[in-house]
Amino acid sequence: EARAADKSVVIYSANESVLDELVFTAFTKESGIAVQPVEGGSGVLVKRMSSEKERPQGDIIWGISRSLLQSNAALFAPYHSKNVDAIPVEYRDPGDLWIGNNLHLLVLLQNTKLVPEGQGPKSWDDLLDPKWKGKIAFTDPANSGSAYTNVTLLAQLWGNDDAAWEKVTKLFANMKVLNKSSLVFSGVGNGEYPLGISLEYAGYIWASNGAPIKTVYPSDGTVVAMEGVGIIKGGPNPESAKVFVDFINRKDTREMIFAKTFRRPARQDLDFTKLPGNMPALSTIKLATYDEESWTAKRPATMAKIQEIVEKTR
Amino acid sequence: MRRPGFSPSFSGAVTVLALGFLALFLLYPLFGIFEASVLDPSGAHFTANNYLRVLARPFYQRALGNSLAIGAAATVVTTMVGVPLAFCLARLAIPGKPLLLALATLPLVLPSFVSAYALVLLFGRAGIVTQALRAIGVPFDSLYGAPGLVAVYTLTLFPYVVLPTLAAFKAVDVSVEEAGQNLGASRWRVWRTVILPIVMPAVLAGALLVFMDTLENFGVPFVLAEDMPVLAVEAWKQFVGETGGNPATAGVLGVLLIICTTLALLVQRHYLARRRFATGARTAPPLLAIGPRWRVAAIAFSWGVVALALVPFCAVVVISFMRFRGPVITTELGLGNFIQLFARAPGPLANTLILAGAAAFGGVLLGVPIGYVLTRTRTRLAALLDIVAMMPFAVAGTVLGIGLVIAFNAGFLVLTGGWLILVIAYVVRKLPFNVRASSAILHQIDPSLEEASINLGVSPSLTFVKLTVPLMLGGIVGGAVLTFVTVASELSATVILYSGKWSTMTIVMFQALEGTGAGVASAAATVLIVVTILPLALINRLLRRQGASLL
Amino acid sequence: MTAIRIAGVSRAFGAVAAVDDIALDVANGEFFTLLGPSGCGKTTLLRMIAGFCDLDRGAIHFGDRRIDMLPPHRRNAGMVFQNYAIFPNLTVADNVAYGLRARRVAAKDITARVARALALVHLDAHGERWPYQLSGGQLQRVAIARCLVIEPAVLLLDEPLSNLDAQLRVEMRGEIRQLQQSLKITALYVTHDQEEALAISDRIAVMRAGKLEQVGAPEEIYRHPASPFVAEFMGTTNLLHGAVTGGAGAWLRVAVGGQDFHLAAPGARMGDTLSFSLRPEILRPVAPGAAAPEGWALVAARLEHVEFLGALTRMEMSLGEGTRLRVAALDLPSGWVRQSGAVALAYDPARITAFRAR
Amino acid sequence: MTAIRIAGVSRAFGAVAAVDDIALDVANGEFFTLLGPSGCGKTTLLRMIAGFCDLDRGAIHFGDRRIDMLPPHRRNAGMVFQNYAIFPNLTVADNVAYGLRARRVAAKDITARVARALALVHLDAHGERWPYQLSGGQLQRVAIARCLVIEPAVLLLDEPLSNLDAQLRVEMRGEIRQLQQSLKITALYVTHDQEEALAISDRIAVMRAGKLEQVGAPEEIYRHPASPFVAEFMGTTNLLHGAVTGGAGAWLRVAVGGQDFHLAAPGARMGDTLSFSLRPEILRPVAPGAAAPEGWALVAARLEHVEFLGALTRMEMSLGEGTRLRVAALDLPSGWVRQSGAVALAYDPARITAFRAR
Ligand SMILES: Nc1ncnc2c1ncn2[C@@H]1O[C@H](COP(=O)(O)OP(=O)(O)OP(=O)(O)O)[C@@H](O)[C@H]1O
Ligand SMILES: Nc1ncnc2c1ncn2[C@@H]1O[C@H](COP(=O)(O)OP(=O)(O)OP(=O)(O)O)[C@@H](O)[C@H]1O
Ligand SMILES: [Mg+2]
Ligand SMILES: [Mg+2]
Repeated sequence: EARAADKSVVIYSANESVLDELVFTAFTKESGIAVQPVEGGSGVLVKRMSSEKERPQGDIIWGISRSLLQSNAALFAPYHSKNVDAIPVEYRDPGDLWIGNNLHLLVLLQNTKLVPEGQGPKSWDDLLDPKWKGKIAFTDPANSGSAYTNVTLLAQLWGNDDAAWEKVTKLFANMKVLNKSSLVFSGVGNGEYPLGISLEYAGYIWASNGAPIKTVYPSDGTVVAMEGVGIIKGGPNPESAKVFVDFINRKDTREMIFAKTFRRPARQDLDFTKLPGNMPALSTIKLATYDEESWTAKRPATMAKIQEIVEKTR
Repeated sequence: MRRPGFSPSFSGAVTVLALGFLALFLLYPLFGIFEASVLDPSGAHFTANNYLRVLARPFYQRALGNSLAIGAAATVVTTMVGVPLAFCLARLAIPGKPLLLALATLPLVLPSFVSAYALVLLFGRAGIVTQALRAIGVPFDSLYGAPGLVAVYTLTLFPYVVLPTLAAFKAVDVSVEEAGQNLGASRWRVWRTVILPIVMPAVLAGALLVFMDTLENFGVPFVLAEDMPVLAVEAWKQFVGETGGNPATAGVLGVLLIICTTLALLVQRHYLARRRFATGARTAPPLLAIGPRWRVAAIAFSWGVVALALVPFCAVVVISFMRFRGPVITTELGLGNFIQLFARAPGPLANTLILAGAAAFGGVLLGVPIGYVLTRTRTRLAALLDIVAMMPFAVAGTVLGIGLVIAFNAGFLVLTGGWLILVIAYVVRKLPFNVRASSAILHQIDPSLEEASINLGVSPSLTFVKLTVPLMLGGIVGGAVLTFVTVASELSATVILYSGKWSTMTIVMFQALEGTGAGVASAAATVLIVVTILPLALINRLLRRQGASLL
Repeated sequence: MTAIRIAGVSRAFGAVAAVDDIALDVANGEFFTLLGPSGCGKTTLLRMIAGFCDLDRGAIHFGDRRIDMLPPHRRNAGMVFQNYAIFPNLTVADNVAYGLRARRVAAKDITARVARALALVHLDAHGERWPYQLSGGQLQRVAIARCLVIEPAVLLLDEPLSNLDAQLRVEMRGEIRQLQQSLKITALYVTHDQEEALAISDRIAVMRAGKLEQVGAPEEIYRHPASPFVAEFMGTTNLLHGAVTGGAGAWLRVAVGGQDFHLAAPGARMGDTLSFSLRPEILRPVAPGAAAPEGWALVAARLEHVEFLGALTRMEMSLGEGTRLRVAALDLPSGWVRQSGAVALAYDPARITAFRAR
Repeated sequence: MTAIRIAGVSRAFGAVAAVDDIALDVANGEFFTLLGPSGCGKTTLLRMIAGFCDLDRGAIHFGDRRIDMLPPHRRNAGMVFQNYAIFPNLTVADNVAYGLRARRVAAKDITARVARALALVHLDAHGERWPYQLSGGQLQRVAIARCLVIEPAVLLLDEPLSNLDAQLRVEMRGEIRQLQQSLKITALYVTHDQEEALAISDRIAVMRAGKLEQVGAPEEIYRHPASPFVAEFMGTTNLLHGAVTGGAGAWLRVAVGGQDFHLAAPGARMGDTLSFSLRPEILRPVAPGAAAPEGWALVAARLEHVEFLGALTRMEMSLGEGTRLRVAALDLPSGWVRQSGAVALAYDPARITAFRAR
């Protein structure tokens, strides 16, 4: 009976369904293990997982941010995956509780139909220009980990003092703060908003499918927002879960994922020049210094501060 | 005081059972969640500080103000559209009535996030309609903001008003109408002074549902409010925002929502308490004969409202037949979306129908007796039940879902992982439909009928089953239809409670739309529409055939 | 001019001809009563006049104006509904004020007129009550007040007093009659109380299964019923059947229950079978040995049963061969009637109405 | 054993004492009638017995069993509701079968009994009709059939015949009475028809404003009313007031309208003011010059008005000083009464009921 049960795996996935579909199909085909996906926003899924901690219902949680992985590490079972060594140490848990999969760079998206190629902002600083007032779509940090990262990145970039937060406030006054991240990239893609602050992969997907979107890496530097996978401690199908974690980090799997959905992998051994999209290698992009751990630690207070700014500028 | 036609044993049993059920599946799960709002950060002491703190914040004051203003406006407009529409459907010869009625409930089948998506495509800043309007010189900006929200609520929620009111219009005895005319009042005057007041319980029931839904709904303002603060959205973010909200604030906002809706309910109770509405109808009133010009106007109005409500719908259907490149819509036609959809959707489709059917059935089973007790008794306990039974509507589905998981994932009763917990969540959440719709119609049924039955030796509980339920049929079906349809489009509780096997169409749509699968989402919506419209049209037909002999 | 002219009016519900080719003229200011067994079409006829029931055929005029095409609220025909049709959403006073408000009567006049109407039906103190707080009879009185207060041109009253006690009924019918007279309203009145019908009507129509059976003044209908049906329906009667056994000219002898009755039946001949009506009150028990009044005839009967009805006492007598006779006496009959089984009954042959077998 | 014992029962609706401390014993198999003006609490009392109205105080027993705490459906007290309460969603036959089905009577017995009950109320052909297709009187008959068919232990009839024509009413009340007798059902009957009450009741209670005014056999109530209210309420009467001007022993002379009436009023003394009731039917016009019957007295009056009521004719006479007298005559009064203004009226002093001024 245990083996029959092991023939499936319950995956809590915060990824969008196209990616899920792609990976799950390939996984089942290869391993014979059926996937029972539970799909939802990462906040919802984490809430669900922690609500169920007395009697976990899921085996895997996949597609949630580093900070969520870290803050819920206690719910995970350690597993030293076969492919884990290909992944730089900064993208995985030292105790093997979780492993990073995708790296999202925070970028600017520009709808070139609404803002011609050359006239868009080049840097975070450019966004402060009053001419963009009401034209920049952003996600409410209360509902998006990457938005939180983004705001704190800017605070740090601009000096992490009162003047820096003053600038952040000015930026917020220029932005439309939307309730979820998909509204930003589909909004820019469909022409609702000329500019958006979003994730790298979205720009590539829309552009590669013919939308007038340009992905702009800010010249003053950006940061990597990582998301990853963890095995839920005490889940019903622990063996299948391990098989899935091995699968998801394999090089060929990552290539397949990249080709279809432009997720920049955490492992650094893919050759983007041989893959569609012409995505620049991570090493060619200017990264700003970002003290992720301390910002995660200061999160409640910082969130409150951000919230105040959002409220003040609405 | 005991009310006629009513044995305390039956009323007591229903009240206690219902309160027990709700205590177990509503209050107990919610307790843990709202507890945080009255505790200080250490969690050890009671405090009102959280409330003071939240209420002192201008942002939340504005959120509350916006929510109430939009809710009130939407309620008024929806009622003003819904009541005349119900009247047209009940009393005028409108061609294609069963179809129209089925179509009228369809806006509810479309999950609000899907219709919001479609509406943005049509009426957003870069929307097709927006641009067309601008091209011909109409200064239309976009659908975002309060007016847009009111419009969208009106066009999706009017069935809440239409269904109970329609049943109510059919339960008015024609003789009071005749008496009014006989005393020299014009038809319009009779309508205003007699008919409308008599169907008021139903109108108020519908209006209450609309008001509560607008307060609780976050799917639509999530998109269309843009960055205008709205209470439900803020509450949602505090509860399940990815960056982890503040449980105390979340609790306060949730309780605020409950307080607003409870106040609305109390106003309604107060209005109904002193009045009676039974006219002793023996048959549905006949269709009115009206002049051709009025008839054309009525037909245009009825079909016009429904057609307008179906605009996002048609958009979705059209979109589903467009070819998508990834998330990007093209102008070519194709069946690609459906092919992609059916690669995975048969399961969710069946699940949706099964779960919605089960929830509608369970909702009737639980809600109709509650509605009966609320209308026919005036005990304190019944008043409490009234408020508790209305609460699920004020609680976001996500919140209820989380509460249920915490409560029933382990311990004395383990329910998570199966279909039952979904059905329980749906039954609880949609309970107000069944309770309101049945209590509204009951106001118009003369209690002496029940007395006659009891007097003939049929126990009150059997009387309820054998006599009252058939008499209430119009209202009951209305409630069941609303439950079925809204469960089919339920997302927020489902997302917390479903397990892989029990994924629904709404989940499919949500996941697809969240990412880059708008095409698949539209296709899923189209399929859902098609499979829901059939049973709806069938029910309407059936009811109409019974119309001669039933209230 | 609000005479009512009903011409060839019919209405069928499926196979049931509820109103079947009725023609009737009611004069201006007349108090006209419809009588007939339950289900004969009285309500249907009133509803046609009020405008709530379509005509299959025929026309209705108020004066010179054809009204059957007019919308009901423009006919100015106030109706008291058989089921009252009180508005449950309005208080008693608002129910009564309803028609006045529809007529845009000034607010202060409304208050005064409503108060007067409520006083008329003895509900002065009940204006603020809700209908569900009233008894059956009180509800019926609200319906009456609501209709009378608008002083319509035509009054249609469908058993308006059925749930009132005798005293109140007499009083109310007096009030209605008086109002009707003083305002010269044409009234169509449906009642099941024959005494009431006889007491207040100018004319009466007896209906049967959708048709008019007889129309006439009260006394005429009572004393000269046109058919056995009318005779039986209008007050109690003895409807006897027998064969003509002899007699001369108009005066015949008819054998019933082994005895001979004398009566006038022009045109009947020996051997014909006749029906005839003999009212209980024209039969007088004659003291043993006393003679019948002059011109009266006698029959012998046995007392079977006495029923006390207040002012009236009814006796059931048997004639022989199973034929029963009802006899009415004012007050209690004398002791000798109650004791002795055998009684002689006197009657005036001129008061018997004979019918041809149909 | 289904005698009904009502002990100290009260019920108030707000300030209205609808039933006020009523105590009443109805014997097993008795046909008991409640009479009283509209709104006096008759329906409320029946509803208390049926179990649809809570008692504020008091207790009700059926036989030895206290039933006021029993749920209504277990009381086996069949009620005909004043507003019929016909189930609109069932056909006529199904309405009648309703109680039988609840009692799990076999299907074929149901058909037979329903058919019989419908025949009883003359609705044989109407079984398949829907309630909305019936006239008011037909609906009322369905209510009667529905109640009688279950043959309950106690019958509660709330004006069950108010919407039926006289003929049918007499027939129906006979049927009800007969069924009640043959099944030994205890019946509580509310009616507004005093004649009906007198005709079929074993005993009658007259109610007034929630209280019992008098309980007794029909003749007793009619002939010996306990109060002016009962005298006036039970049938028409002349309620006169005057001062005692003389007399001997129990027999007194009382002056009214300038004339003396002779009557018995034990305990009354010279100068007392008395009320007394003089029924219209005990006043007999005496032919000019003829003597009054032995032991009877005479008063002089003037004829003012004649009203034809069928079997009865009512005359209004004046005594002088504005006092009016109602006189009833069986059949039409003789010609001389109608012509002459002045009439001598004879009456039997023993038939006058005197009341102390209260
Ligand atoms: N729910 C109520 N609230 C207030 N008063 C009420 C209520 N029900 C009845 N009453 C009052 O109680 C009194 C008794 O009512 P009930 O119905 O018993 O009268 P009834 O004798 O049957 O009269 P009727 O002959 O007119 O039917 C009436 O004055 C009535 O107005
Ligand atoms: N909607 C209907 N469908 C079928 N038959 C009907 C309908 N309405 C009335 N009838 C029948 O028509 C006939 C006349 O009905 P109506 O109500 O006029 O009688 P009525 O003389 O007022 O009787 P009652 O004295 O009992 O009130 C009845 O036999 C009734 O059953
Ligand atoms: Mg009628
Ligand atoms: Mg009553």
